[in-house]
Amino acid sequence: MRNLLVHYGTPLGAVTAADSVSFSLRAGERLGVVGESGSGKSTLALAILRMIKPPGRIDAGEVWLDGVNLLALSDEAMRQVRLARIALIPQGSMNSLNPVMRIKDQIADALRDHGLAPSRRQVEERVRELLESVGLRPEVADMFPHELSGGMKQRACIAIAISLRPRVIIADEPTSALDVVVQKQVMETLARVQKDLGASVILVGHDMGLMAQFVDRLGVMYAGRLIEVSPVRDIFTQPLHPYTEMLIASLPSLEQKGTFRGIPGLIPLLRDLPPGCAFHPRCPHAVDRCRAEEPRLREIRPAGWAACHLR
Amino acid sequence: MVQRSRHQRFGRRDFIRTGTLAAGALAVAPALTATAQPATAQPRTVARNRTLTLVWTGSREGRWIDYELWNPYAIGSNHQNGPGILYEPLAYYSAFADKEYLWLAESYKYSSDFRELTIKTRSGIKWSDGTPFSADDVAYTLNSLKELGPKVRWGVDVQQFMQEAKTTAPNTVVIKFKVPAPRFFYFMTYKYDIGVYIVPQHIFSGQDWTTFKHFDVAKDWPVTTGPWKVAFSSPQQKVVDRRDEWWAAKAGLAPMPKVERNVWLPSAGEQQLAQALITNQVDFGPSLQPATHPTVFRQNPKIVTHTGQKPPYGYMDWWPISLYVNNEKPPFNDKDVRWALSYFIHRQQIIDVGYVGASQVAPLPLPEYPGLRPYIASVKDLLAKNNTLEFDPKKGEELLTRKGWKKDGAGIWTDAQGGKLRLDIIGFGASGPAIGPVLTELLKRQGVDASFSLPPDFDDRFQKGQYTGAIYGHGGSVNDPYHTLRLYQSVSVAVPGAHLVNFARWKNEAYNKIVDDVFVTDMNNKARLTELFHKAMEIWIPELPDIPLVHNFHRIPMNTTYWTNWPTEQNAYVNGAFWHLTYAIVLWNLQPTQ
Amino acid sequence: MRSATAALHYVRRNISLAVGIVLLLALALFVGIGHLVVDTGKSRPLSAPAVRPPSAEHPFGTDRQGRDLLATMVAGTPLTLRIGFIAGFLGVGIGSLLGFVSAYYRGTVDTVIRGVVDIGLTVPGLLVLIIIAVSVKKGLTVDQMAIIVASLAWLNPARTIRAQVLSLRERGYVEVARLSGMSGPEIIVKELMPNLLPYLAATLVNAVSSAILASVGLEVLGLGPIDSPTLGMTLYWVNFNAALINGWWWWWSAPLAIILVVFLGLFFLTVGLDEIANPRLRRAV
Amino acid sequence: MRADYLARRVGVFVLIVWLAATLNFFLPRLSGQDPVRATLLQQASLGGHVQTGLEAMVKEYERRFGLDRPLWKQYVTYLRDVSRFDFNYSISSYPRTVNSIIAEAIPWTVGLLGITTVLSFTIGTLLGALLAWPGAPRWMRLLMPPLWALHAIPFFLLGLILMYLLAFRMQLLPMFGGYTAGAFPGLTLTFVGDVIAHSILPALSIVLVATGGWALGMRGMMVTTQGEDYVTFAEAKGLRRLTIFLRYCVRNAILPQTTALALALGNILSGAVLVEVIFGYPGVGTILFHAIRENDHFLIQGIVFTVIVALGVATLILDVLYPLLDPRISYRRT
Repeated sequence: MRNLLVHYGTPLGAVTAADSVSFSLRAGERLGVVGESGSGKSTLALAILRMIKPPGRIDAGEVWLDGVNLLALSDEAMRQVRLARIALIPQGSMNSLNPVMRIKDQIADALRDHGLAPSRRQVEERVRELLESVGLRPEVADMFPHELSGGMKQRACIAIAISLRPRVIIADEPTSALDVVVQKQVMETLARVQKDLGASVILVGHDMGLMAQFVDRLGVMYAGRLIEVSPVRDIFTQPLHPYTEMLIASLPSLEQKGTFRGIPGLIPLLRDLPPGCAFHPRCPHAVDRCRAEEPRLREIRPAGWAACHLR
Repeated sequence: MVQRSRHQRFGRRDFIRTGTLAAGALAVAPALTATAQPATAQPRTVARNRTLTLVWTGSREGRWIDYELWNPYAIGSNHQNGPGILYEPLAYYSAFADKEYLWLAESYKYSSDFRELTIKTRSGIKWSDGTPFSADDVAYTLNSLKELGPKVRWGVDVQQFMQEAKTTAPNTVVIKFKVPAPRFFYFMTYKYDIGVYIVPQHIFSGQDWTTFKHFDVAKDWPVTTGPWKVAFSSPQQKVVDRRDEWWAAKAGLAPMPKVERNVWLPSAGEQQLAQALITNQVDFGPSLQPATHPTVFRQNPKIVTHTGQKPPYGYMDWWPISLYVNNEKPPFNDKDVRWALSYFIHRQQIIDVGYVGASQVAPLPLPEYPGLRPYIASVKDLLAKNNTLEFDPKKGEELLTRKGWKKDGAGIWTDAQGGKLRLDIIGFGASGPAIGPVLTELLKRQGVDASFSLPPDFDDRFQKGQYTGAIYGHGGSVNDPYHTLRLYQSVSVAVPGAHLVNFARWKNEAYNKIVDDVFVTDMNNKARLTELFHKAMEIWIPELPDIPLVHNFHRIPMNTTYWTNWPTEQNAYVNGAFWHLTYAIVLWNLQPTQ
Repeated sequence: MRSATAALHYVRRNISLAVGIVLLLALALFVGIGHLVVDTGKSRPLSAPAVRPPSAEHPFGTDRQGRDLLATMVAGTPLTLRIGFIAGFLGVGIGSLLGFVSAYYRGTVDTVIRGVVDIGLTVPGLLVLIIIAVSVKKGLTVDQMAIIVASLAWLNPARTIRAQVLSLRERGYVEVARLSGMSGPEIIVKELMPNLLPYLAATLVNAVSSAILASVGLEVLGLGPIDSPTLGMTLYWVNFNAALINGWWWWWSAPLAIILVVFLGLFFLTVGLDEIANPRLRRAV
Repeated sequence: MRADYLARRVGVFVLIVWLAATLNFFLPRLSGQDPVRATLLQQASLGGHVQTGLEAMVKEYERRFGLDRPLWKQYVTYLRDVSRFDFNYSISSYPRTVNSIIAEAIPWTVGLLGITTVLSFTIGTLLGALLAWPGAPRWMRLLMPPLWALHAIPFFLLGLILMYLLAFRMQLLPMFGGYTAGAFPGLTLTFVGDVIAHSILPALSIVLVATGGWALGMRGMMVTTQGEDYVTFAEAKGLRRLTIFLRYCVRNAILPQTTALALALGNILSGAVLVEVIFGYPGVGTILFHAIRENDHFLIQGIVFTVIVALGVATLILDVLYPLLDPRISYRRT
């Protein structure tokens, strides 16, 4: 992915939700993306799927998958790519399933719309297989979403996501609304199916603890920009960007699951970004250059990238 | 729940399928029910130029609600809506020709004290089912009315006067009265909306008159003596066809009507009526607004009225319109206040604005008909002294000022106690909206705090005296002054249990006595009647119980495309209201043009 | 100043709101300037020659009873709006009070209020209106007309506002307010009301427009204040005098045009307010 | 569980019907008007002659209709009669029964309003759905303002304008009534065509106004639905636009519309009094108008009761069937 630029048109002018975001993903790799809410991480997930809704739009950039630039594909071709090559496990699984359709129908229509229209019996069989692979009983196929628990729903979503054996799975805060035990089960399920498929995973979220356990590499986003990408171990031991540093410092402890706590200052409004480094008003180390010039993401140490003038 | 949800698979689709079916069924429902309503055979076809189609407002919101009711005595029934031409009377009276047509009766004679009436009926009359008509039918009709009293129409009127009716021979019926009743035969005679319908004893006896409908096309019901039969009846139309057997034609009393079919359509409003007249769909209809007539003439020159195509586009009704004030409520119990109001009203403006000039002022609450003209002429002297038509605000102001009224800061008349001269006028029908706003404005300009409204319960308020002012007419005399005079009678010695239609709630002992005298006077003793009328008016005019305004006109459009010889000014054989009981006379006279 | 420009900006984006405001402003201008320039006394009968088409002297023409129609429109439009506003305000006032109380307190109060509303909605409106019209023994005034219309105008607001409050009261901040010891009325006024304001405004505009509709309907049927030159009464006279077929087009086109402007204006205002209350709608216009 | 639910729903239904029936028993009597007198007087006024026996007749028929008895006795009789669906005689058209009058009018109203309601619902919902769908052709957007404008015009005003244009000026359609005056009902093509021709004007005025309403409602629901997570997820599933549109947006957005449709269908009996009155359509609306004007207690009670029952039944059916449409709603909830 290179130089992705996403704008949102608002009544008061365009807003840059993602700017010059670049990274690469290897087959079978698990990449995490963290950031505060509004930092552009969900936008990133949607952008990869080319699902940015008007008034937002992707202005520039390339998303390469197996030698194909997704952003250059026709709408129809892109539609075929979704689920078949890149699948999404949605945030807020509570509402991600159509409440008035049976689970199996929600799996079946994905199969059908990707040109796989096998017989009814084959569909049922495939559905059972998929449900089994995420650890759900076959009866679930005939149920409606409201008859399932949160964890079951999320597993159903995973079942849908893997139904066409995608190369990349984007999981957008897949566990945000679940309790710890269920969270763990779901993540285990996700890890298992990923392994079975040999797919890469982009895990979007703000739970550092979860990231630490699950991903290989971690990207940090701030104000629509990717400010650091490093192997997960490196990030926790030696963060490169001051923001990452503060982020990690704010965790109660590494072993415990935790979320962000007090970083001084406010997240800047996307439509009203400060000049220079977007983080400088909150950065304790800010120098004049930070206020004037926007830093670029560069490799600071092997496999460790950051966008900071101070490094 | 999990288990159950599996059984619902079929549900939604079934639901949608049923819904679609139901929607389809809905589409044809009106057509089907309209068909199913009267399960009778289709009536035969009658050519348009032998059909007389009329529109009448006796319907409600565009539909006949009484289409099954052909028993004219049931209270829901109304002779205006069709039954009027089916049942024949003992006699007809045309006020315009001032002529009586003895009909089922051949002759009648009162005893000298007017306590007994002997009627001879014609022979050779047959009911439509072939049964011979006889005096028994007359006696049966009258005795039943007496017995049923308030349960049926006209029952009380008969009950008040009649002791009994008895047949003394097949064609003779003798009626004994409780009190002298010199107007009983006249009462039974068809004119305007009053008259007794003679019904067949062999059909009606044993039936409950209050609920009997007398309608069955298959049985050729209703059974009547007239030349008509009901061919079809529904909320949308009543079709009455000619019967080819009619005693009166055989007897040479009247020509067989040329009209072969009468269609009564419910009224849908003035615009629809005008439209239908222009396109010759309709031959005869209820009054149009005076301003609409020229529009209709312009588009269909074949339409005429009583006065051709000239104003007032109609004939004078028996219903002169007054401004009623409640004589029981101060300050309107004061005749000077009533007279002041009269002087305040510029009647010609009401005519000019309310009726585009197409009307006529009314000095008295009587129509100026041939039979009444002598009486009206006889009170000229009284009207000269107290001109009921005079517009002279000065005189009105004088009257009020003399009684201690003063105009307040806002120019409103106020009495000594500070009470305003407030007159809340109510109205209804066509006369209310036509007159009300203009009248109110005229009174306001003279300092009367007047208002106008059209309450839905006008009749109720008016009859119970829950009003201060009202616009209403007088359904009284057409040839004999008694009927108008009695409208102001507050009590009667001569007629025990007489009703009160004294809407103005005016009371005058001397007047009451005079009207009682009129009541027992022979209708033909015109000299005596004129004398009594003058005496009554000597009281009435200075008192002015209600304030006469204008005459009412029936501006009936008549279409000469298919039919001619309509009742008009030049040819005034009868008044042209087809809803009146004399419509039969019009039907005798109409001639086809094609 | 800044907020004013912001508001202006917003209005420019919210086309419906703009259209509604422009239409109603135009009407207000018409009435306002009319009252200065035109003698509204000419809306009484006998003040002009009868049935004249528009001319320099009578720009809107005159009617059968000699009313100048321009004067009638100038005098009548505010009367019709007055009926609408009185009835609308009363209706929404009573309706929202009941709606708030019903939804906030639930339980028996709710059952009773909801029952009353449900049953009230079964009564044919015309019946109630005629019964009240009948019991007014004097000539009906414009304000009485408004109250008659208001007698039914509270039912629908009560129902819809109740539903809105029901969904709101489950929100977190209401819970927080309750836990922090705020009293019921306080929560209703401080927490619920402000959040429902755009919705209430839309409901109000809606209620005003239905009230005008009801009053015009009654008036066309002849059940209105005969004496007053309201728009509905003007249409009643149009109908009574068969102006349509007599070709007196100016007589009905003026009130019709004004009624259309009123309804369209109010309608676009509601749509605009809806967009504020429910920003998602904005997108798809 | 289901039987329980049904029993409870029916119980609530009966309670509502009873209360509403009670209210509608007392309301017409509140006006203090005497329907017998009003009817007789109105007839008399038509002819300009007030009959001698009027006062006595009023008394006689008040007794016959039981209107002279104490109110509570009348009420008890009323409840008994109503429970048997017997509404007694009509006061204003005695001796016709209320039932026969209503039976005559219902098919017309159900036909006209049933069709127009279903039609405007279908068109409106479809339009509303398309209007909210980004994939819809651009010209569809142009439909929105006229739809809105039409929706803002009251039924009867639009009816009058249409009548003037189509029936009066162009003379394309009949102005008034259920079928041509002088035509005899029969199951012939001409007659059915005639009935349909007569229904076009009133139908058009209803459809034009109501369609806008349904479209607006549907559009609002669609916009809300499109923001739902499951629609986003459906898109991420790579579904076709049409699939998402039909199965994820329309299918869900239509649910509240369906509720409204059921209520609208339940309400059709009393829904369009003015339209029916203006076009002289021989339906329940004109009868109700007539009954109210004449203060015909029994006829009012009969019609209102029928309307309440129709509405109640519609709601009941909806409540029972709704879970089929929306699996989230279970039978256990009221």
